[in-house]
Amino acid sequence: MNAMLPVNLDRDRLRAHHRLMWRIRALEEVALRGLDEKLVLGAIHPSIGQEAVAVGVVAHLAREDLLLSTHRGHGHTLAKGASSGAMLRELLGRDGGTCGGKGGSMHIADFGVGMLGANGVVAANIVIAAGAAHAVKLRGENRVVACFFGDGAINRGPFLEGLNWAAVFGLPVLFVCEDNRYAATTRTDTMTAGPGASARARSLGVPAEEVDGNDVLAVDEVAARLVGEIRAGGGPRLLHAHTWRVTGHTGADPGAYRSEDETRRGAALCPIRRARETLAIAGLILAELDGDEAEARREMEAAYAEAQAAPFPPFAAAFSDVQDIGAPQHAAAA
Amino acid sequence: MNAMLPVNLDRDRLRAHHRLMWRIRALEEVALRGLDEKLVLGAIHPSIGQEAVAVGVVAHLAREDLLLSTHRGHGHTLAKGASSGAMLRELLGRDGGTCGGKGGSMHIADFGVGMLGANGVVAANIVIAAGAAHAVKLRGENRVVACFFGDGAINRGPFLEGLNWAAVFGLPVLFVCEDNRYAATTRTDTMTAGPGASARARSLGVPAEEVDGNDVLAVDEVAARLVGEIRAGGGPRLLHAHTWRVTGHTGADPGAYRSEDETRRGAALCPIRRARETLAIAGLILAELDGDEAEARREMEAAYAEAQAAPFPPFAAAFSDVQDIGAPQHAAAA
Amino acid sequence: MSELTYLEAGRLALAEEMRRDPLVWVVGEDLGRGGVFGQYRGLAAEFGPDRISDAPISEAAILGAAVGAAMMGTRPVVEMRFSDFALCAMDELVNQAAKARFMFGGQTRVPLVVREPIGMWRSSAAQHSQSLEAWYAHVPGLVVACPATPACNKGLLKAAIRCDDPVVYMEHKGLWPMEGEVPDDPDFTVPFGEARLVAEGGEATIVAWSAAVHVAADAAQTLAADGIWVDLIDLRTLWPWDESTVRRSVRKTGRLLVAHEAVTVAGFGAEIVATIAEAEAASLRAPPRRLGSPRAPVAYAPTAEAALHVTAEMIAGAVREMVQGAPR
Amino acid sequence: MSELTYLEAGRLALAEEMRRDPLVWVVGEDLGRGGVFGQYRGLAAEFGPDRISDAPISEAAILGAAVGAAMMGTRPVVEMRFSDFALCAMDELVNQAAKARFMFGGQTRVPLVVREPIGMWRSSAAQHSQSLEAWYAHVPGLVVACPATPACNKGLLKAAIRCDDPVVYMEHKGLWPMEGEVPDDPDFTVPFGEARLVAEGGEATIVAWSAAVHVAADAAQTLAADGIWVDLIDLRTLWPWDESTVRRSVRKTGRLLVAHEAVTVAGFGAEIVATIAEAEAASLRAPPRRLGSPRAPVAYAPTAEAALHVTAEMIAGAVREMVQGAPR
Ligand SMILES: Cc1ncc(C[n+]2csc(CCOP(=O)(O)OP(=O)(O)O)c2C)c(N)n1
Ligand SMILES: Cc1ncc(C[n+]2csc(CCOP(=O)(O)OP(=O)(O)O)c2C)c(N)n1
Ligand SMILES: [Mg+2]
Ligand SMILES: [Mg+2]
Repeated sequence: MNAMLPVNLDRDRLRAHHRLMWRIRALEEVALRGLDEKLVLGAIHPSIGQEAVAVGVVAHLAREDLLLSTHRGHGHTLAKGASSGAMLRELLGRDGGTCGGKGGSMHIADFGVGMLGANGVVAANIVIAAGAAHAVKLRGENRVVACFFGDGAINRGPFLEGLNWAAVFGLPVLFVCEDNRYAATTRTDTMTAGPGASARARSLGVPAEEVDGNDVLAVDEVAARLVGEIRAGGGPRLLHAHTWRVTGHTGADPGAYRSEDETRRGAALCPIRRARETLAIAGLILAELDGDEAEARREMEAAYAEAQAAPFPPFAAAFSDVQDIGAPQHAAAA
Repeated sequence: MNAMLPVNLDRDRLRAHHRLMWRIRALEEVALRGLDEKLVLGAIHPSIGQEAVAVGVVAHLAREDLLLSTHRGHGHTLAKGASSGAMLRELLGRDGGTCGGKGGSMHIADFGVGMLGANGVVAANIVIAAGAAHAVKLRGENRVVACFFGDGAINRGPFLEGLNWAAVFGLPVLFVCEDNRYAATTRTDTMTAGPGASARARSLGVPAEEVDGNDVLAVDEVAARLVGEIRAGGGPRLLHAHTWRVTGHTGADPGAYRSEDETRRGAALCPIRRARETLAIAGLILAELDGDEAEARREMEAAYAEAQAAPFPPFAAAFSDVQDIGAPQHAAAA
Repeated sequence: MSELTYLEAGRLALAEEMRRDPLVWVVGEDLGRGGVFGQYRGLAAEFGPDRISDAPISEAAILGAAVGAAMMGTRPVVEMRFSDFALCAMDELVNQAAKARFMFGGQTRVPLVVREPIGMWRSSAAQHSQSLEAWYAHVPGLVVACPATPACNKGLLKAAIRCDDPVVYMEHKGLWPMEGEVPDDPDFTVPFGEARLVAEGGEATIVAWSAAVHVAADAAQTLAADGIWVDLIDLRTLWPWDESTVRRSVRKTGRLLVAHEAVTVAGFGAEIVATIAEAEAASLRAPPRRLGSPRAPVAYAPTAEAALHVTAEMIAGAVREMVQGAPR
Repeated sequence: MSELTYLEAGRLALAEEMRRDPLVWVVGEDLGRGGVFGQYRGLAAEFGPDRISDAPISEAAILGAAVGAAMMGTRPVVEMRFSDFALCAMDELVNQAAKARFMFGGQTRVPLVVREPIGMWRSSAAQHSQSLEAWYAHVPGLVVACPATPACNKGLLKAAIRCDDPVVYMEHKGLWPMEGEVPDDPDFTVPFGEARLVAEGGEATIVAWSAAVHVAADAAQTLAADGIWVDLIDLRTLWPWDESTVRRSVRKTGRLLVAHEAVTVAGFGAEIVATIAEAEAASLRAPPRRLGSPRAPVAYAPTAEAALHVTAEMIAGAVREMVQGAPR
């Protein structure tokens, strides 16, 4: 660890990032326990180790800005302002979840805070994000759309189609490639040709930057610049953030396909630990920083307990929100 | 026209190109007449003006090499060695057509000469070509696959997926982007962001070159190099050929969306005229070169007449070649 | 009332809705020059290139972007050119557009219209001729419309644009030049799920939609000349479909024939026949029947293409057999 | 005979066919580590990474490349992970794989197998739960298989790999751990279009496939306890489907119930009921019936997911009503 402090360190800002990263991690650790306890029902994809990307980017989004995510979307969602209570209710499939229990982890969304949905189909959110930005432009609004996806997603066609679209129409989208070097069990460098996300983006007319995605201040800084350029009408940008997922691909995956060495080095990159060390050097007392963790854990434990107390959605929820005309008819509840 | 001769001009080779370009043009001019005469049935997409790309590239393919094409595939097909007679029968929807009259212009194919099909879906051939090359590699064969597509096709997802695939697996494919500046009625530069096909290819790990696609010798030369690299096991390459379609998008399209100026300048680029001028400077007598045209026209007129005499496929053809098990059952011919 | 073609009726519907609601916009390839069939001719001049927007050849992005734009409160109309090309955007249509409202628990709506011209037309061969309306009827969240006349093309397209859920809107390529009376009222819409009675008679019920309605109408005329009068029902929308009108007719006639251009196997005719067999078994005086395409791709050669057509003769013949109790 | 799970039976089938024919190869995401459900575990070690090939997350390229490789004489088996993701490759499957043989006039064949795991499974929600087998049955050129048991998963997968036409091969995710006796004979295959009689009885015919077969088998047991004996037919393949076995049974029982997990509307049950209504009207002693999912996306919450399930009680209840002539 370099004992030097970043010039112009904004201690309060980093402290806020530290808190938010802890909230994300605590939420996901509770969710993983929920999986063990068979209260979280479907697959979940934790972003433990990747929190800095969500936090550093979303720091530059206002509430009216928009965000689209992937299967690995808890961090983005919480950072955008969703309530941990509603999120955990959603993961437990309960009434009062962000999607009324109908979506679960993979479709978590909170339109009230501009979080337009996680997505179960890799790269599908890229073209949808372009479209959300298209509407922003058509309506003459001043909003930025952030679209997160993984390094595996850049091998799907919608990556090309969505970036080209955003560039052709000059749309306000920040594409964020969270490059954790793996797509499920596959090392992405074995299945990805060429120099990677940034080069692909540039070839599609989208200026791109790379960043150490485990350094929340670095992410914060470059995101500031890119979001600023987008807000100034510069069209889309791509941020290629190098990071590492500490857990397996899903909550059920031990991640045994990664070498011990790789796993050890990855864990050492922990963005929360890095933020903590910087804050300590900057003079914060560790007990206070421990307090951030403790507070986050308290919040999530309470949310988890409260979610368990919430009822499952009623039978009729299966048939609502499908469509107005031609909605499913069903016999009275069984 | 530059009166200088290319160094090391191979007169015989250029003469052969001249002949083949005339055969392509004559075939398509006859096909256009067939459209007027309501003998050619479906839409056709002439490649008039673009003949040099087909001829210069296919000159480097052996019979056992493979080729996949688009809706604008007559030139590639004839260059690969299909018979003009079978092609015109196909365009007229007759028995004895390359596809027995079942495919027509948009699905013209001659597997006997390694021409694996035109395709009615833009960019769909790109992934299929990658797969044909995948089979070549799996079987340890020594074949090159050439895959032609337009400048509009680089905005579809399969362009990214197919090039990445070919590069990841190190497959012997020459991707050829025939850039005629339009996709149907749309100027592609208005709908394509970034620096274009070559840059996109390079970002996907596919080395690329650009060429004046109306200069058959230039195409010939760069194709020689690229095909050589591919045959040497170098993996895929992309050739970005700048050209111009003289006709409308389809036989029925007057092309009125293009400016007069653009049309005039495009027509001046005629690759056949350029080859002819070079040959004349190199000492060939014009009457001989006129003979190439006349001979080509004679061939195609004869093929056209012969195609008209061929019967339509029988009623039962509608039900054959569907599938072995679960094939359609039909009442006896109506 | 004005005499318009099916194509012009669609264009007028779109123009009227665009005038009415500034949030309606259209996106697809070549629209600035009128679209591949001229359905958009002149609209770019009136509404400008942002609202009649060209698109790259990126079907997945066209539809996917429309999903995002619809979720953000605009009302995109998407042109797919040939319904066959919508297969390049099937994730966007079926996994995204159709499910977003539900899977996000009602937080959003996806008011988009996907125009997907269907049908066999002038030797267009296997990749430009399909009619996959049955697929969409099978997908929760989608509305499916298949107009058969100029008036319906105006009224249904307007209803589709006003609908808050995604609508798959399937015009038939063979009907573009068809002329007919079209109401001038800018608030004329055709409600989804209400069939149109094309002909009335007591001896059999023919159900059809899209171009097959006109083939069936020819058959009905032939039959009438023979003294066999039928109910001919133009379903107009497949989801929702007008089950009660069909059932009422079958209760009267006791005989049901469904005719469509799509492949018979697992076509939407199966849904109608199955529904009637379940619900109106007691009314049926003859086994119900379906006429559709054999399960074969569409060939280029006219002889082979024609082998897949459901003809007026086939329809009339089938009805005659049903009425006369002839063995099949 | 060996006792194997449905998953192991599929893996064994693949291994045997790969040993038998060096032109068989497999491609999909994560296969080198066994695939998402472990269906490929150990195969990379035996066959190497060229024949058990990883793939980028490029569904269109996976399927499209398989089309090209199949046309060039290899026999690719493609893994789509969840059938829902096949929607990202629908052009490649429906416009290319299914049509190439026909539209090129028989010059080529596309002997590929697409494995598309289907079905509701452990709160997988709207994008990981679909059963779209009816779509594929509607597409000329495709064969559609939906195995319900370990033995069928072995025999049908082997038949699929040996088939010279594209096969959509739909395993049910809920069946992976199911155990059963599986023939050891490496030439054991299950022919397409031959149904399996699961239970025999004279009072009604139940037709099902995939996981619904087991739900129906439970129902058949309940019914048997009440003295109601039914024919339970496991269709095994939907295209071709064994019409003659179903008709023979219906001629005997006079009653038909089709049960499937997919959405009822325009599901394949409609095809079966329609066919029987057309062809066996005289044999039917009660109106035929279908049980399937309401037309709604699949929810995450177990209460709402369960609301879409066809249960053994529903099947038994429907048969009882049919047998006792109760009003619906
Ligand atoms: C189209 C599609 N193909 C495959 C999958 C299965 N899948 C879910 S996540 C995943 C890996 C994604 O990798 P990456 O994009 O790098 O994101 P990460 O999981 O690393 O965050 C895969 C293959 C899917 N959901 N959608
Ligand atoms: C997926 C798909 N979208 C749209 C079309 C309609 N279409 C046929 S050719 C064409 C233009 C193609 O342009 P380009 O790739 O530049 O090839 P060119 O016609 O110029 O040779 C279009 C849009 C299609 N066939 N397939
Ligand atoms: Mg990753
Ligand atoms: Mg072009």
